[in-house]
Amino acid sequence: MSTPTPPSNVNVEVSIKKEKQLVEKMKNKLKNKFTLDSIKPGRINVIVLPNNIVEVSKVAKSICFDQVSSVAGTDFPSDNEFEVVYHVACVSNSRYRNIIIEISTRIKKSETAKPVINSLYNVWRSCDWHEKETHEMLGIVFKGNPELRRVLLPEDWNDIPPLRKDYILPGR
Amino acid sequence: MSYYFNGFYKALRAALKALVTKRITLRYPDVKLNIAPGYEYDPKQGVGLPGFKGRHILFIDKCTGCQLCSIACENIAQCIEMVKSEETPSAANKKNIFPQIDFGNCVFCGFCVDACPFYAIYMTDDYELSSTEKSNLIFTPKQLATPPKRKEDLVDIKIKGRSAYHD
Amino acid sequence: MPIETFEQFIKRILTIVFWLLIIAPMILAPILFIVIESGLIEFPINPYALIAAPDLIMPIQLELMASSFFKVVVFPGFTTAALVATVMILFERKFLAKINLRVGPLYAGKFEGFLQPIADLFKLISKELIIPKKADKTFFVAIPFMLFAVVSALLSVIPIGPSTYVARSPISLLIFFAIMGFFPIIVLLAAWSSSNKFSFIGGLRALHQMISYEIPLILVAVSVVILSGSLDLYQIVIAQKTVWFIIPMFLGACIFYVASLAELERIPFDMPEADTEIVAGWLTEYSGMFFGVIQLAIYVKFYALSALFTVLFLGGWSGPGILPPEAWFLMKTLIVMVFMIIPRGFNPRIRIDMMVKIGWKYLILISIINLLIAIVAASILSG
Amino acid sequence: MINLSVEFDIKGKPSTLSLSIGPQHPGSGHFRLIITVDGDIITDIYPDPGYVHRGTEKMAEYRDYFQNIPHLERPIIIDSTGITLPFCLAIEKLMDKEAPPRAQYLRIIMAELNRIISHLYWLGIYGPFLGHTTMFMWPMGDRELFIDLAEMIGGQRVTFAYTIPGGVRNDMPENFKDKALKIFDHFERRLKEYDDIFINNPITDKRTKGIGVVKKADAIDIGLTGPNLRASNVKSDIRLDEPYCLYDELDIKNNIPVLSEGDCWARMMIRRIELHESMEIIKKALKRIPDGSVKLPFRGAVRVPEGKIFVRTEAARGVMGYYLISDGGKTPYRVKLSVPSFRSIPGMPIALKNVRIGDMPPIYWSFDYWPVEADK
Repeated sequence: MSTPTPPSNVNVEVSIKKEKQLVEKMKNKLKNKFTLDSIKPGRINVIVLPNNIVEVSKVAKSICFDQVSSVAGTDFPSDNEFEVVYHVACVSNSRYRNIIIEISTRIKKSETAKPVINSLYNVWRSCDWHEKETHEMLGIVFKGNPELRRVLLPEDWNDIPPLRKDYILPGR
Repeated sequence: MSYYFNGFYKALRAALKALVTKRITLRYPDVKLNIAPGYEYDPKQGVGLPGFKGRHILFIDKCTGCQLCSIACENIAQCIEMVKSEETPSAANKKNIFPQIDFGNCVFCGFCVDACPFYAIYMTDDYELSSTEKSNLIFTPKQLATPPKRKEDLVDIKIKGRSAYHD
Repeated sequence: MPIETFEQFIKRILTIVFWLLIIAPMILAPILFIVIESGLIEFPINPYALIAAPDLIMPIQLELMASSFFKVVVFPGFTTAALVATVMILFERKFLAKINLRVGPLYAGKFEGFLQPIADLFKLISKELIIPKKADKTFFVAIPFMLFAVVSALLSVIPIGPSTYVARSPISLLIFFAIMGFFPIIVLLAAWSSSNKFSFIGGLRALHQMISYEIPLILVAVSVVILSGSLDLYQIVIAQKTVWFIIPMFLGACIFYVASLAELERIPFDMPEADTEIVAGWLTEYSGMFFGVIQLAIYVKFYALSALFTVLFLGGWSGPGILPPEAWFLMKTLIVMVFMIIPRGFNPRIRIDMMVKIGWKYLILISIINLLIAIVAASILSG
Repeated sequence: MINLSVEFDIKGKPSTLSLSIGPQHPGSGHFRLIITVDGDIITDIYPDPGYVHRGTEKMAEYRDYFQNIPHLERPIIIDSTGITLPFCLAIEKLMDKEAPPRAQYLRIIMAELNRIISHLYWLGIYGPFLGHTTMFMWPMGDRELFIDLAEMIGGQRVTFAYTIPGGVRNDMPENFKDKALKIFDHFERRLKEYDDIFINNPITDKRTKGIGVVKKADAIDIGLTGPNLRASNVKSDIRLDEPYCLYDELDIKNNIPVLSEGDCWARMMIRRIELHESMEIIKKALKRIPDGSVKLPFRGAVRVPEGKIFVRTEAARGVMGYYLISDGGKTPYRVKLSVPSFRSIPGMPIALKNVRIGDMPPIYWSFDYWPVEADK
């Protein structure tokens, strides 16, 4: 059986050249409003504070990232936080089509208020339906989204948002 | 104008050609499709042998009652239950427990076959399991051990000229 | 015995009919005997004498067959048309199945599912008749019968043989189109009384379609009138002794063909019952035998328009004397019907605005050109 | 007595009628489009998904990585390789392993077969949505040929559970190549007849050209993917942009069709061409497929190291993305599916604006919207 050879470090350096350029561009415009988490071939992971997310994403859009592939919300009860990740792809520019920027942010949970984050609807219209879904699955309110309505859950859903970790599937 | 005539003429021609084309319909209960024999798994090599994933067959003399198939089915269909079976004594299986499969829940993914290290459970090409009662779909170890009936009137798909047909 | 196959179902029905036939005389015969023997009611003929001497009943039967009731209801009226239509339904299903590369009806009857129409009939009879709660019940229930009556009337003016016709009138062509004018109204009533949005849209579509396609239909018929010099369908057939009108007026026949497709709501003109758009159009709320009757009426209308095509363009019953003229007529009509079925095999549905455009813009224009052709042809034919 | 809820406005505004297309309508799936019509023109569209939501993402958190395979293919069974493949790739990437090349080729073959099966299903529904009965029966009949092919490898007719983390379940049978080439030859001929009877039919042309237009800027902006995006003049295909499964060895640059119209017709043609091109890709893959093992020696429950990854592949309907978070345990911590059907919902209000009711079914179905996939 032939075991695949792991990619050597030289190749990795070459393959993330474009990504590094893009991060440089963003850094020039934003100074230190975001922290770079990791760069892998085709993936740029940046962490931003909830307050900066609109600004960072505007810059990301101005570079080349123009289509939201997915908005993923995750519940981290151990950190008492929600994570919201926007996976934004580049579609119009063929040079950067293999790159996805992952703009992730973390919102503190609180007992009383709903978690609120600024919606990126005005930056990318494509995140509209993903935000709706995240809203009802995790209860995160996207401020600025024109219509945060119930999309997938039944109309008479009375429980807590189902993708939170403290919601246990019936029978489990 | 010629665009319309040409288009309609070609469409009409294609439709009329179909009148002399053999039909693909398989007249199922009268004839049956010739399919590959059942899916098997070779635990030594670690790969399966391609085949049809129909109902399972249990080799009583090989089954040790280790429950690995039942564990593999957990969270998938949860249709394999280990039951004590007096009808099927086996030297390899001291506790005499064998899998019993509820085909009302089974999704025929074949992961139980992949899980068995003793070549004891395979799948067959038997897909005619329907029953008017749900309880009839629960196959006891003895039922699982019986090989499926040989099918007759098997047909293959044939491609000849413009038509593909079962014959 | 549970009913599992179609044969068992038929057998069960036949058993019931058989026992009814046995039991009913056993109960009815003594009653009749008492009534007749007591002289309470005067019968023209003694029924028991009829059984003994069947030749006595023949004059009555002949008289019945000569009556206009028989003509309207049985031959050449509704029943004949319904039989032809039923054969056509079966043929259409098998034919389309062939084009679709599938089998079609197969299990009802030993040979290629030829009993399928009967199976359909039994199925439709056994279905529940659902009347929507908000429907206008009077109209909703009346529509199938109205359609039934109108298509019967439509058939009455068509002569299918030199002496086989229900009614002959010097203006029978005009009568035919006058009766056809009822259809849009009935369809709209059906749609409105169903109290369903999809029905309503379907009804409006049907109204648009029938009105815009009746004009070319009538214009072509007028050109035939110019050629034959008569509004009487009988005379039109007689006038085609020398040459069938399809030869001088091929263009007109084509327009008539297209317009009747639209009039019959057949693909590619089936917008009023476009299933993926508006469920089933004006038929949405009809179920069971109501639906069956409407469908039968639509197919009888299909027969009637094909028969009109035969009369106007294919020389009616004329043909070599090896077959009776009625057989020639029915054969020609069947061929026309087959031609009307073929487009369903390879065409998608057109859109309502395209339909209206074709109707008003092109067909009317071409049918006026056809009128000119008819005038020229008339002058040539007459000498 | 009669309530057709026609809103007549005395101020002379146009009267409108609101229609519920679905969830029980011959022209919809398990999905509702509430449309408002003014006469025959649709003025307002309100998509309402969610009738078949099952909580796939939540349920995936309770299953281990192998048990998730039969589970995750449920949302879209006619494209089951398309939806399980990125999941397997994500696990392999997190474990920093790569499946053997033969397995990668088998995955390509299976994914492209599934693309054909899915597109034929789509074409089979698109026909009756335009009122063409024959176009329902022909693709559905010919689809059987490809299902037979897929069954030879996968052992099942729709839900194969074929790709697993670390490779594929089994090798392909020996007679697969001959049978596949024979069937492809036959189907090429059939495709020409499809062209004659339906795709080049003048009425189909008239009905689909120029309606339901989604312009390039809009298509990118609202997030359309896959064939829908390629019909709007964007050459975006993950097989090309970010090759996975050794697609880069196959030189598929010319096998990705792009059309510029962005209308119903273009979305139809893209899929029609892809039917052909997918067969070409399988032929290329069958030529180049190397010998060797088909599976890494994983057994039982795999332990995936801690980490996050976003993997996307090109399924039949477009970009299938998985965001997988592992906490090192037996089961995934979070599985987020970004499915193409869900992303085509916002395309409908744009494409359906100001068209006639009759154009609603073909436009709706031209997006190849699969409600179960969108609702997850």
